Amino acid sequence: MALPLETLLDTVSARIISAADELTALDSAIGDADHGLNMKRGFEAVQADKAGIFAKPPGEALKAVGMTLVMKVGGASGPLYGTLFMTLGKELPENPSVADLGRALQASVTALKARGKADIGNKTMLDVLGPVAAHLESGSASIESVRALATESAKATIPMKAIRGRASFLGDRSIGHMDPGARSSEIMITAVCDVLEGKP
Amino acid sequence: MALPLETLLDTVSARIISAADELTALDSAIGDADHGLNMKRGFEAVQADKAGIFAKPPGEALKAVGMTLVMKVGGASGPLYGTLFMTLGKELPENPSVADLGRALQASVTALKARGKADIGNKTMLDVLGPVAAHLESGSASIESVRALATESAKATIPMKAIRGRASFLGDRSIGHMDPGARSSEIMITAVCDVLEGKP
Amino acid sequence: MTVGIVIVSHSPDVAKGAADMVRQMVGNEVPLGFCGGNPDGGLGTSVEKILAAIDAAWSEDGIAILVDLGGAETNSEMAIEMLPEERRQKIVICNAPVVEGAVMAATEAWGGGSLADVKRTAEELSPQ
Amino acid sequence: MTVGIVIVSHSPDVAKGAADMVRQMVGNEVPLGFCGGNPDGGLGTSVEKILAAIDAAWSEDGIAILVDLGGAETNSEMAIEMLPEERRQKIVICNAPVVEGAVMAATEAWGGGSLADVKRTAEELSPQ
Ligand SMILES: Nc1ncnc2c1ncn2[C@@H]1O[C@H](COP(=O)(O)OP(=O)(O)O)[C@@H](O)[C@H]1O
Ligand SMILES: Nc1ncnc2c1ncn2[C@@H]1O[C@H](COP(=O)(O)OP(=O)(O)O)[C@@H](O)[C@H]1O
Ligand SMILES: [Mg+2]
Ligand SMILES: [Mg+2]
Ligand SMILES: [Mg+2]
Ligand SMILES: [Mg+2]
Repeated sequence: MALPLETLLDTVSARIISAADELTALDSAIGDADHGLNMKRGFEAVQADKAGIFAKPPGEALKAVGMTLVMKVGGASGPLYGTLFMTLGKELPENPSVADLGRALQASVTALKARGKADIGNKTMLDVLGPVAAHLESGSASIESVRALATESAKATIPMKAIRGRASFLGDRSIGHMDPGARSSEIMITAVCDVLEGKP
Repeated sequence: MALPLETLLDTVSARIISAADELTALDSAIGDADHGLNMKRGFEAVQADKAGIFAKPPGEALKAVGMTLVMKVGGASGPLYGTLFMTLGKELPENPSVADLGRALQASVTALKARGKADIGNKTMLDVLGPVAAHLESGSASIESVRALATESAKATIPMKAIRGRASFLGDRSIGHMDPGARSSEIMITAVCDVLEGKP
Repeated sequence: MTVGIVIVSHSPDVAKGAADMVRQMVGNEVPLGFCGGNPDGGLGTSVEKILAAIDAAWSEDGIAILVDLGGAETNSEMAIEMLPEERRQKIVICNAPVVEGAVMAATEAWGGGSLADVKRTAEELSPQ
Repeated sequence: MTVGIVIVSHSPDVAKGAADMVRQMVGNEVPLGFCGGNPDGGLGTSVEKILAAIDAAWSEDGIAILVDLGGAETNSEMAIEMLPEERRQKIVICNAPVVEGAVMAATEAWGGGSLADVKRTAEELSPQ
């Protein structure tokens, strides 16, 4: 399928920007209360840069989004989501199949693990991105199942103990709260599902 | 002997204050270039406080000098020299013999070791104060021999490797420089010798 | 139970910045004091300022002090000794880096950790 | 041989104060760069500022970067990867506290230590 990149990016940006307070509140419970601010700064910069970004071919456009996030987010999530978009830009073919999407997201997850020195189960964005990538790769994914998995995976970070990121400073006290990065990943994946389903 | 406390303190203060640049230069080679500034600040405060200090009996006056140094010096040398003067104030009898001076200085050295978690041979003021205290206690001390020992002991810190204080950050590179605190101790002891010999 | 945190740096800027980082992490729920600079305001530490910072952060559950280099520790020890015995026994100096340790210690204090917990957290979790 | 030192903190004040402490210890003989704050100036770090600090401290003998918490390290790693290969291989991030490590690292650099010496000194001598 041909990805409606611009609509995707607009929707992801809008959803993240309007969820800023929620994301910051989640980060306030187990971190430094800036995840929403950081992500908002990043996606506002992406929006401000849209003309430049979409002057490029799709792969390069995604890389440019990643670079903007790297430069503007200002928190650990900047290089992490930046790496995600840059890897997608490198890995996605022109008209990707669902399996292609899965492979590209899986490659991003691998790069993100290296960037964060983190793994699945550490109570991070990886706990949403990892399962979704695996599910897409499995070949049995529907928009509905992806959306459900993203939501479920974000929720599944609540009982986890944080091993990476600021929340790890809390040790056992990080248990009982959703990871802010897991939630922002859920929001982005949901936004993509909605667009692909034609309801942005 | 009755100690001419006020003359002693004036002379020590004057000598330290006029050696400030030299002490700072020594600290610049193996530290943070503030020992002279610190000691000057401390002894200027002592001088400013003289009326209050000498309204007290000798022991209390010495303790007050120590407290002023503690509050005003602003470097590690503040609590260290402060402890020295406070211990002298506690330990010195009214009309001390040379042996009494030795015992009181030895007690100060013990307190100073605890305060600095340091020992003789670490390239600090202790490498002057320690030998001088032991020499005074030995019973064979003359003003001449004390003065010579102080000078010699300060010089003997040159080949030492610093184990305590900022100079220890330099490791082997601290070798070849006189310890600033050893030099300020030498200056104070020399000043005391000069006063007791009647040449301030 | 909320232990208080005191930050003692040679630099007033470091002390203030570390305090900002602590506040960002734990808000105003953890008692916090900080100071830096010698009595003239230059780089160094001041027993008087340390005593004021301890006072500002005072908690009956205890105070964990974070210091940077040599003189900050010596001056903090001196300050503690000048306090009355019932305060003295409730204060510890952490063997931890001043900035990272302050954030860690404050996070543990915010979670309700005891003084021993706070000290251990700062000393264990801080980068070496 | 003089290795350059770069200080990266979440707080611009911490970065500036740590740089002051370094300067007090080693004067202007050690190349030094420092930065703190996210792209808006709030607490956080910025790849752009880190790149500028590396540039300011650049030495062909190498650069040792001191960071405080998580994001400072991740953003510093990202910054390094954006540099050309011949620069990248001359930069290390020290596993040491930002303030104490910067003073130690700079002292070793001032004494002529190699990049490996500087890194080791910061990592060994810093309080844990
Ligand atoms: N080392 C890491 N590996 C993977 N994800 C991480 C790591 N550190 C943080 N994160 C993710 O980033 C989120 C926090 O992002 P943000 O608050 O913007 O940055 P910061 O932690 O620097 O303030 C966390 O909720 C987590 O999902
Ligand atoms: N832990 C210590 N034990 C004994 N003496 C010390 C210690 N630390 C520093 N000194 C002495 O103090 C001197 C430095 O004093 P000063 O420069 O005023 O303080 P700072 O080191 O805090 O800048 C050193 O030269 C040394 O003689
Ligand atoms: Mg955050
Ligand atoms: Mg942050
Ligand atoms: Mg000094
Ligand atoms: Mg000093």
